[in-house]
Amino acid sequence: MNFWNDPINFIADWLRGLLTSRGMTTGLSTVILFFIGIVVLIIFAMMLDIFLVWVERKVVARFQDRLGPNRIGPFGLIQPFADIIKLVIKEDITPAGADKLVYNMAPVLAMASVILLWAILPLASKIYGVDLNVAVLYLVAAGALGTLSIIMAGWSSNNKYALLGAFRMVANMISYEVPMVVTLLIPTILANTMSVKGITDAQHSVWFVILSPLGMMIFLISAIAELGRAPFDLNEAESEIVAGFHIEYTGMKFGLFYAGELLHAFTFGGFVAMLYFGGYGVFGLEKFLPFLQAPLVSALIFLAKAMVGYWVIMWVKYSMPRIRIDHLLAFNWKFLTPLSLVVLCVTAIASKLLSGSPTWLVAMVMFLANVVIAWLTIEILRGVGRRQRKVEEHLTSPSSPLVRHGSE
Amino acid sequence: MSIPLSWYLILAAALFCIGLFGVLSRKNAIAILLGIELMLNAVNINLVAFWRYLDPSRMAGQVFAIIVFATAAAEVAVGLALIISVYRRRSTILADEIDLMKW
Amino acid sequence: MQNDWLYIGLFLVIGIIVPIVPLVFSALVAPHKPNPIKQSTYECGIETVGESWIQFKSQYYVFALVFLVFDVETVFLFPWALSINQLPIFAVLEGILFISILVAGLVYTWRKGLLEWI
Amino acid sequence: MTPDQIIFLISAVLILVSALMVVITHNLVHAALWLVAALFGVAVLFAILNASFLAVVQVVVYIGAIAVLFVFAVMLTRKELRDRGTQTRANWWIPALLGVLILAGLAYLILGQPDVSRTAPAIPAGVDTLRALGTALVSPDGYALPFEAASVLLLAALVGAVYVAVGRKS
Repeated sequence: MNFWNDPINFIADWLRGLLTSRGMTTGLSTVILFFIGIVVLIIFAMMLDIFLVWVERKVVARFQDRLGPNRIGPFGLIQPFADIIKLVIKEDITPAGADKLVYNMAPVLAMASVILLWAILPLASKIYGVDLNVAVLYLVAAGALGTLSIIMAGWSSNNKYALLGAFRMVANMISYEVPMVVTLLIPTILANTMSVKGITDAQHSVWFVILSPLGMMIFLISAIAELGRAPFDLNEAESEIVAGFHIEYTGMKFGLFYAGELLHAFTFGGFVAMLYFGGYGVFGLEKFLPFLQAPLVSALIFLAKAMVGYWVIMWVKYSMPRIRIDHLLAFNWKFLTPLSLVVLCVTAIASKLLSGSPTWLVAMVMFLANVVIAWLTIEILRGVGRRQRKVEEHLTSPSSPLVRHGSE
Repeated sequence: MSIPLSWYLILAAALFCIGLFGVLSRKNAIAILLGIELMLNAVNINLVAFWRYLDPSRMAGQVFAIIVFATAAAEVAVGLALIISVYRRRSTILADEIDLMKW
Repeated sequence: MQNDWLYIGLFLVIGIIVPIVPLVFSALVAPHKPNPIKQSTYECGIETVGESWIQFKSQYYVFALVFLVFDVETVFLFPWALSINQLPIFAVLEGILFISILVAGLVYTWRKGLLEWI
Repeated sequence: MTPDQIIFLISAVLILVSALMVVITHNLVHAALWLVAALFGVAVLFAILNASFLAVVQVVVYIGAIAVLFVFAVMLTRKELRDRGTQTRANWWIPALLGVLILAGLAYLILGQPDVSRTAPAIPAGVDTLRALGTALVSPDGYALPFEAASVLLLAALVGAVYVAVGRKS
């Protein structure tokens, strides 16, 4: 074992030797190693978060035909640090009627629920926090803590806008959690495991996006909704409720919500990459090019894929208008949820019937099944749309009783 | 795993009794439901502890716990719906004032 | 197994402490001069009318209800999804029966017109 | 004291204190939040007991869904939300006494059982409890019927709750 092939265990063994040679028990040294590993991982995530602030501002600027931050440091790279200093030295205002304890706990919980996701994110085959055997559900559980933090923030602020924003956000998040959980079931069925590392390794020969493109799309859409980013951002619709659930938060507490949202988006980019785009793998190329298997290189590959996912999320955010709450809920319950359940059933049957067949056959059948489902869905939608248009034409045509009444 | 089984059983019993106290002493119907949730969780602790301490290779305890989850969800859904419906009609959710069936 | 959860537990504790650090730091260096205007509820400069904890439409409750049932049921599908490979095709159909019962609830709510946001 | 005993005691204290706060706090939203803390403690217990699936489901179902439903219900019945006065009955000491008596009785019964201070056996090697749970839930000689019955129960709950909450709609 050397540093290049397995950096984490290399350092861990060295540290463990150092600790046990000082007369420490194995249990205690394990806890201390865990502690060091966790602190390093979280600090890495926070550093990445600071970098993401810069990326987000630069990308939105380009989308809006501006330059973005470019004064402080090269390409404005030092700008986020200036932002942080500003946020830290701002006065922290707590509204008079607020429920102090709950009010202060909410931003901490919001950030913690995002950080918790990094415990299971496999950066490389040998760089990961923990390979939990229920990791896929753990992702949903961390999201539940996020929902809770939003309710707490909205309720404790003692502000109508905050409460309205929180209610909308929670209705949004819990609705889209259903298709998200269903599309998490699809990789679970395909890989026959719930551990994220197992799911990544199962995509060695073929990525799950080929086996279930519809599942990938539904997961991406519901992830964006879960994040509360545009076009699902009516929790902080500026023109209606100013800033939504975090309207009363100032200074660093607002900063935690903001940084949490960015890191959340990036982490979900990482999960899309991991569940459907092969995680740290590269098309099975690592069989021929062994250096791609080195943990540090595959970690870079994973971060690059996550960044692409994050970029898609940003792309959607900055090019789509906000949708209305009735459309948002109808889209989820009348379209996304039934579709995801159909895809789930088809995937389950197909993977059972085809178990043992060669990979290319499985991939082809699954892909074709998805194409057929997509085609049928579009046909049904077209039929519904045509019927609706007919009704509207009938209502607005000159012979319609409604219109005649209106003109008299 | 050096925790004696009795610890779990005592903890579950204490949780159950706290839940019972909540159910019997609260006036607000929603608070009564909160107490029932505590009691259901006490049952779940027992079920899972027995699964782990008696025969971990048979899954009966965990399956029971899952059924309890489903029951708890159903109970909360219907219970809160009833409370909201009563609140609409009589604009109270105090259990003492919902006494139409008493006479 | 146990070590995994120890790791998650430690991660939770540290993950909660890390966001508290900048808050504490901010409390030390930031000014603190409260006054009643500053602490009043922000409503774009308009005086607050009535209390903030207003009553909500029951529509939110209906969606939370449908979500609760779906959440519980989809979570139960995870053990099923894991054991598909070991089980006969009958078990897969059983899972699909489970899903169709779930869908029946959705169809009922839909037909009652409760999924419309009015 | 071994480390897992210490973790057990910490989570037990968390559960009991939060449960007490659930039943005595006046503010209902606070009561719901304390319930979340208590249920989180129960999830920790499940993790200690090697029931990782149940630990995660506890968080997803209780904190992610049931607690949200409770908070929504509290907001919908707003009048009581302002009611910061006493939320307990005048004769609250009778249930309290009853609770203490039942606890004493149960503790007496539990501690009187033989072999109650046994420790957990090791999980047999090669048994994947997660897969075993899945197989038990859907195999016909396992718990297939209760599994489907749970789904019917939830369907009935959904239909009934929606009907009751919204009422007849023209």
